[in-house]
Amino acid sequence: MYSPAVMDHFHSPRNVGDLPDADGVGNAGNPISGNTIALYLKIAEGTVTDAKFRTFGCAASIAASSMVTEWVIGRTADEAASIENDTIAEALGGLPPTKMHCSAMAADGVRTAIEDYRSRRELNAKAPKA
Amino acid sequence: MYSPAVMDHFHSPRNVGDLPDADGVGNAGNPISGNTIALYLKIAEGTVTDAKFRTFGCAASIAASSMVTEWVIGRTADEAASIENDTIAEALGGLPPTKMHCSAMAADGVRTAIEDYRSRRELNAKAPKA
Amino acid sequence: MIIPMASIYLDHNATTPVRPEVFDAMEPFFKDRFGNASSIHRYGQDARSAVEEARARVAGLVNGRPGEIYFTSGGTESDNLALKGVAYARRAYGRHIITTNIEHSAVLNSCGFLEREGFEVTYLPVDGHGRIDPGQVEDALTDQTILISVMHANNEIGTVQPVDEIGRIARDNGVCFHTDAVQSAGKLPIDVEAMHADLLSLSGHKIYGPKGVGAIYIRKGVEIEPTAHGGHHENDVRSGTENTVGIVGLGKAAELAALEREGEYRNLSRMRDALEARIRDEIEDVRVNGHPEWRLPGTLNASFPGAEGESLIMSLDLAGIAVSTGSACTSGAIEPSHVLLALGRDPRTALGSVRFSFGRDNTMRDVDYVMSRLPGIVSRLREVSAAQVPA
Amino acid sequence: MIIPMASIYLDHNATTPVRPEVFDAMEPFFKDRFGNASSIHRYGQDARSAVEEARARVAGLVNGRPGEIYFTSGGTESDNLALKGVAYARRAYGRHIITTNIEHSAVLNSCGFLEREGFEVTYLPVDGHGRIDPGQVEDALTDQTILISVMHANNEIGTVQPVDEIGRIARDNGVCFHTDAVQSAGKLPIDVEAMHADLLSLSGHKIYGPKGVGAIYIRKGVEIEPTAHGGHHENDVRSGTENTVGIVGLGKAAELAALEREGEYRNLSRMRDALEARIRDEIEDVRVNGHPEWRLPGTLNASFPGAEGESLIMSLDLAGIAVSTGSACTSGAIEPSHVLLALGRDPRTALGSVRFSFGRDNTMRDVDYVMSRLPGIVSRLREVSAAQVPA
Ligand SMILES: Cc1ncc(COP(=O)(O)O)c(C=O)c1O
Ligand SMILES: Cc1ncc(COP(=O)(O)O)c(C=O)c1O
Repeated sequence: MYSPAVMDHFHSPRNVGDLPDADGVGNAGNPISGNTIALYLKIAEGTVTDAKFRTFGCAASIAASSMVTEWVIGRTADEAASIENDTIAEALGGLPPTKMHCSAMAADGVRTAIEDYRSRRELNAKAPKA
Repeated sequence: MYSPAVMDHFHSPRNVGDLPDADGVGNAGNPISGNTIALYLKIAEGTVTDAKFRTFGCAASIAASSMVTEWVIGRTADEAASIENDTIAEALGGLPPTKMHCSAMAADGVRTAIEDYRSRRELNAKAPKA
Repeated sequence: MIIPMASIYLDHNATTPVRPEVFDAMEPFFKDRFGNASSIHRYGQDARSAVEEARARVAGLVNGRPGEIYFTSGGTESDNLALKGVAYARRAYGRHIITTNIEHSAVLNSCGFLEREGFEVTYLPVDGHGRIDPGQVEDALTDQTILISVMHANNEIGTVQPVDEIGRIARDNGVCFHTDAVQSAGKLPIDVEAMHADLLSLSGHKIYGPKGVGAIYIRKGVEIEPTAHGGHHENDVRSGTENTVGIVGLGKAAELAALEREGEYRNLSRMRDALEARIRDEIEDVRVNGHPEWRLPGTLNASFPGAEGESLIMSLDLAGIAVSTGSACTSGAIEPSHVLLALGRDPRTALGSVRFSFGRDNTMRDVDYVMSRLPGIVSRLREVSAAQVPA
Repeated sequence: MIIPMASIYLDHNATTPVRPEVFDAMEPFFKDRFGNASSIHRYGQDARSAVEEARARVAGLVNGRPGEIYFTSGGTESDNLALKGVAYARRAYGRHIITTNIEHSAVLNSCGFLEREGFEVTYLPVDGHGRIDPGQVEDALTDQTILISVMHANNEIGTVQPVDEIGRIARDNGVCFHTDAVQSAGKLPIDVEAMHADLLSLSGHKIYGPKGVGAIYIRKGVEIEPTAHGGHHENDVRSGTENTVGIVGLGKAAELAALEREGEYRNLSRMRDALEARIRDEIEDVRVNGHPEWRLPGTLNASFPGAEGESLIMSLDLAGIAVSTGSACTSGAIEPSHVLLALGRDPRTALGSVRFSFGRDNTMRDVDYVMSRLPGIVSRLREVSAAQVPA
C-alpha cells in the first residue's frame, strides 16, 4: 500500500514539534473532520533554517508532513512558496491515488506558513519604529 | 433423485410392447411437447389379464408406466378405473415433486384404457346381433 | 507477506480464517465431487445431496427450515436481496421502509438505491450506545410501510438490537422484518421464530467459513423478486450454478458455530473484557464505543482522541497486531465512521477509533502483547499531533 | 456416490473440475493468507495483492486492462450486472435492448425482468444452425436502443456468433455491446478490442476454476448501476468482501486457459469430431444441432428422435457416462430446450436431445466407450417408446 519511504517517515517522523519563536506558522487540512497539519518555520535572511510540524492524520499525512520539513529546510522562502503538490508525493516514492490529498495538505502547510511569514514582515515593515 | 424402485423399473421395464388384440387402449400425456403413454389392456370377465405399454418420456414416466402395468394386472375393471394418481408414485417408493405428473400420466393411461374398454363394450352391446 | 515477530490477528469482525474442519469438508468438492448440483447424472446428484445437507445445517443455526434457506455469494448479496427483493415484490402494497442509521453499507446503500427508485426510507437514529428503542419503530410505521430492516449486531461497535421486540411489532403490523445477522451468527443465539424474522442475512467468512458464500433465510410465503435472474436455481430465488464448495463450507461452519457458540461466548467475552479494562486503566482519555451490556462478546471499539485511526492501525500492524477502524476501508479516503457519528461522537474523535475483534484463535497472552505496545503507540501519535492529553 | 465401472465425464459445458494447479494456487488463501482485501493491515494488503494479480491475469485472457475487470459470483451475476447495470445507468437515453432468442437464461430472464420494469427487448431469431446475421442487429436498432447483448458461444449447441461484426455495428451506432463469453473462454480467442465489446461475462467453473466466482469486463467509461450495493468494493461496481480464494483460482484458471487454448482447441475438436462421425454412422435417424463450422470445439448436441433426453441421460449415467440435455435442469420439469426450438426443431425432437461436452480430461478411448453403449441405449428407449425407426 505505502512505499518504504512513507513507512519510514511515518514510523520515524523527522522534526515533530513546534517552534515557539517561529517566523511563520501554517495550518492546513480540515480541522472538523479530517487530517490537519500545523507547520512551523524559522526563516533567516530569506532562507528556511528550521521546520517542525504537528499532524493529526493517517500514515500518509504524517509521512508527508515529515518529508515536507526535510524538503523545506535550506530552501528560500520563494522556493518554498512555489512548492507543488506532487513534489512531496514524489519525494516519498509515490502515494496511492486516494492519498494524494495528504501531500497536498503538507504543501498547503508550507504555502500558508510562508504567507504568514510574509504578512508578519509586512506588518513589521509598516509598524512605526519605536 | 430417484428411488431404487424407479431405477429398477426404468432400467428393466416390465411389459413393454403393444397388444394388437387389446380390449382397451389408453393414450395419455402431451403428444406435442411432453411425455406420452400408450397403454394396452386385455380384460377377461371384468378382470385385467394382460397389460403392455409404450412410453416416450423421462425415467420416471417409463418407470411409472412399467409399474402401472404390474399394478393393473389382476385387478377388476372397476378397481382399475378408480386408480389414484398417488398409487403409482407410492408403489415406486415415491417420486420427486416435479415428477408427480409422470405417475399421473400413467394413471390417466389406465383410466383412459378402461373407458375405451367400456365404450367398446357398450358399442358391442348396442350392435345388432348379426 | 513479511510477518513480524508477533502476528496477532484481532480483526475477526472483518473476516476469519477458514477452520481446518471446514477446509477438510470442502476439499473433496474441488476436484473429485465437482459436479453441477443441477445436473441429472451422478456427479450432479452427489453435489446436490451435499448442497442439501449444508442447507439443513444452516437452517439449524437459525432455527429455520431447510426450504427457507437460500445460498448467496455473501452477506452483501443477502442484504441486497432482502431489501430490494421485498421492496420490488411488495411495492404494490406500499413504498416505505424503516431501518437504522448504523446498518452495514450493504443495507444502507441498497436503501439509497431504493430511494432513487421512488421508495421512502426512514433511518432511525440510535442512542449514545448505538441502540434503538422498539418504540421508535412503532412510531415510524405508516400504512405504506412494507419492510423493517434492523441489524442484529453492529459490525463496528458490536451493539445488539432488541430484534425480538422489533420483530414482534413487524409481525403485529403485517410488515416484513429483515435482520442482518452477519456479525451475530456464531456469537449470539439466532432464532428466526423468537425474532419473528421474515428474512435474515448470513455470511460464511465471518464464522470461519469461506468468503464468497452466504445465505438468506426467507420465511415460507414471503414473496421476493430475485436480484440474480437466470436458471431458476435455489427455488427461483437466486440463480447461478451452485457454489458447492462454498456452500459445503458454509454448512460445516454453521454446524460448528451452533455447537460451540456458548463456549465461544465466554471465551471471547473474557478476552475482550480484559483488554477493555486494561485500556481504560493504562491509557488516558479513552472512550469505549458501544453498549456496555448489549454487545457482541469479542468486539471492543475504542476512541483515542488525538491519535488518528489509520495511523493507529498502521503502527499496530508494524508491531504485528492486526486491527481495523471499524469497517474495512475500501476507498482509502479518511472519513469518520457513520456508526460513530450516529452515536454522537464528534468527527475527530470518531477518526481516532480502533476496533479490536477477538476470535477463536486468540488467547489472553494476546491481550498482554497488545497492552505492551498500544499505550506507547497512542502516546507517540498524540505527541505527533500534539493533542492535549490530560495530565 | 457409487461410481460404476466406467466414469466418463462428458459434461464440461455444465461445469469442470478445479485443476490441480488452480487448487494449489488457492489453497494458501483459506487458512493462512485469509485477510480481507479491504483491510489496511498486512493480512489485508497480502490479500489485496493476490486479488490484483488475479485481475491482471483475467485481463490478459480477454485483452482488457486490469482496471476494466470486476469480480462477481459467477456468470449469472455478470450477465445480470451487464444487462440491468447498463439498462439502469442508461435509461435516460432509451429503453430498448437487442438480444437473441438463444441466450443463456441469465440473460433472457434479466431481459424478462427489465421488460416488466418498462424496457423493450427485441429477441432476434437464429437460423437453423443457431446463428444470427449481423444485418439483423442493424435492422433492429432504433434511436431508443441502449444495449446489444449477444453471446459469444452457445452453451447447448456450441454455435459461435459473429460477435466482431455485431460489436462493430454497436460501436458505430453508439450502443453498448455485451457478450456472454462464459462458454467460449478458454476455447476460443477472446479479444474485447476485436469484438468491440463494452462488457463481457466470464465464469470460473467453466474453465477449470472454482464455482461461485466470475468476472465481468467493463470498458473504461461505460457507466453501470451496481446490482450489489454496499461497501464500495471493486471500484464501486460490485460490493461485498472479496472472495480472495475464488478470485485467485479464477486468475490462475484464466492464465492457464490463455496459455493452453490452442492445444485444447485441437484436442477437443478431434474427440468431438470422432464422436460425431461415429454417431452419424452407427445410429439411425440422428440430427446434430449447431453450426457445422462455427461451433465450440468440444460441444456436440445431437437429437435422437423417439428417445427422450432425460431417459438417455439416466441410461448413460447408469453406464458411467455423464452428459446432459443442454442446460443443467433446475426445475425437474421436462420442457423442450428454448435453444433447440429456436433452431426450428419440433418439440419432441428437441426433447430427445443430448449434449456431449468434452474437456481436458477426456481421451479418444472415451469416444470408443460411449459408442460401445450409446447405440444400444438409443434403440432400447426407441423400443420402449415404439418410435418409428426407419429401417
Ligand atoms: C453487519 C454486516 N453486514 C453485511 C456484511 C457484508 O458481508 P459480506 O462481506 O460477506 O458481503 C458485513 C461484513 O462485511 C457485516 O459486518
Ligand atoms: C453461456 C452461459 N452464460 C451464463 C452461465 C451462468 O454462469 P454461472 O453458472 O457461473 O452462473 C452459463 C453456465 O451456467 C453459461 O453457459
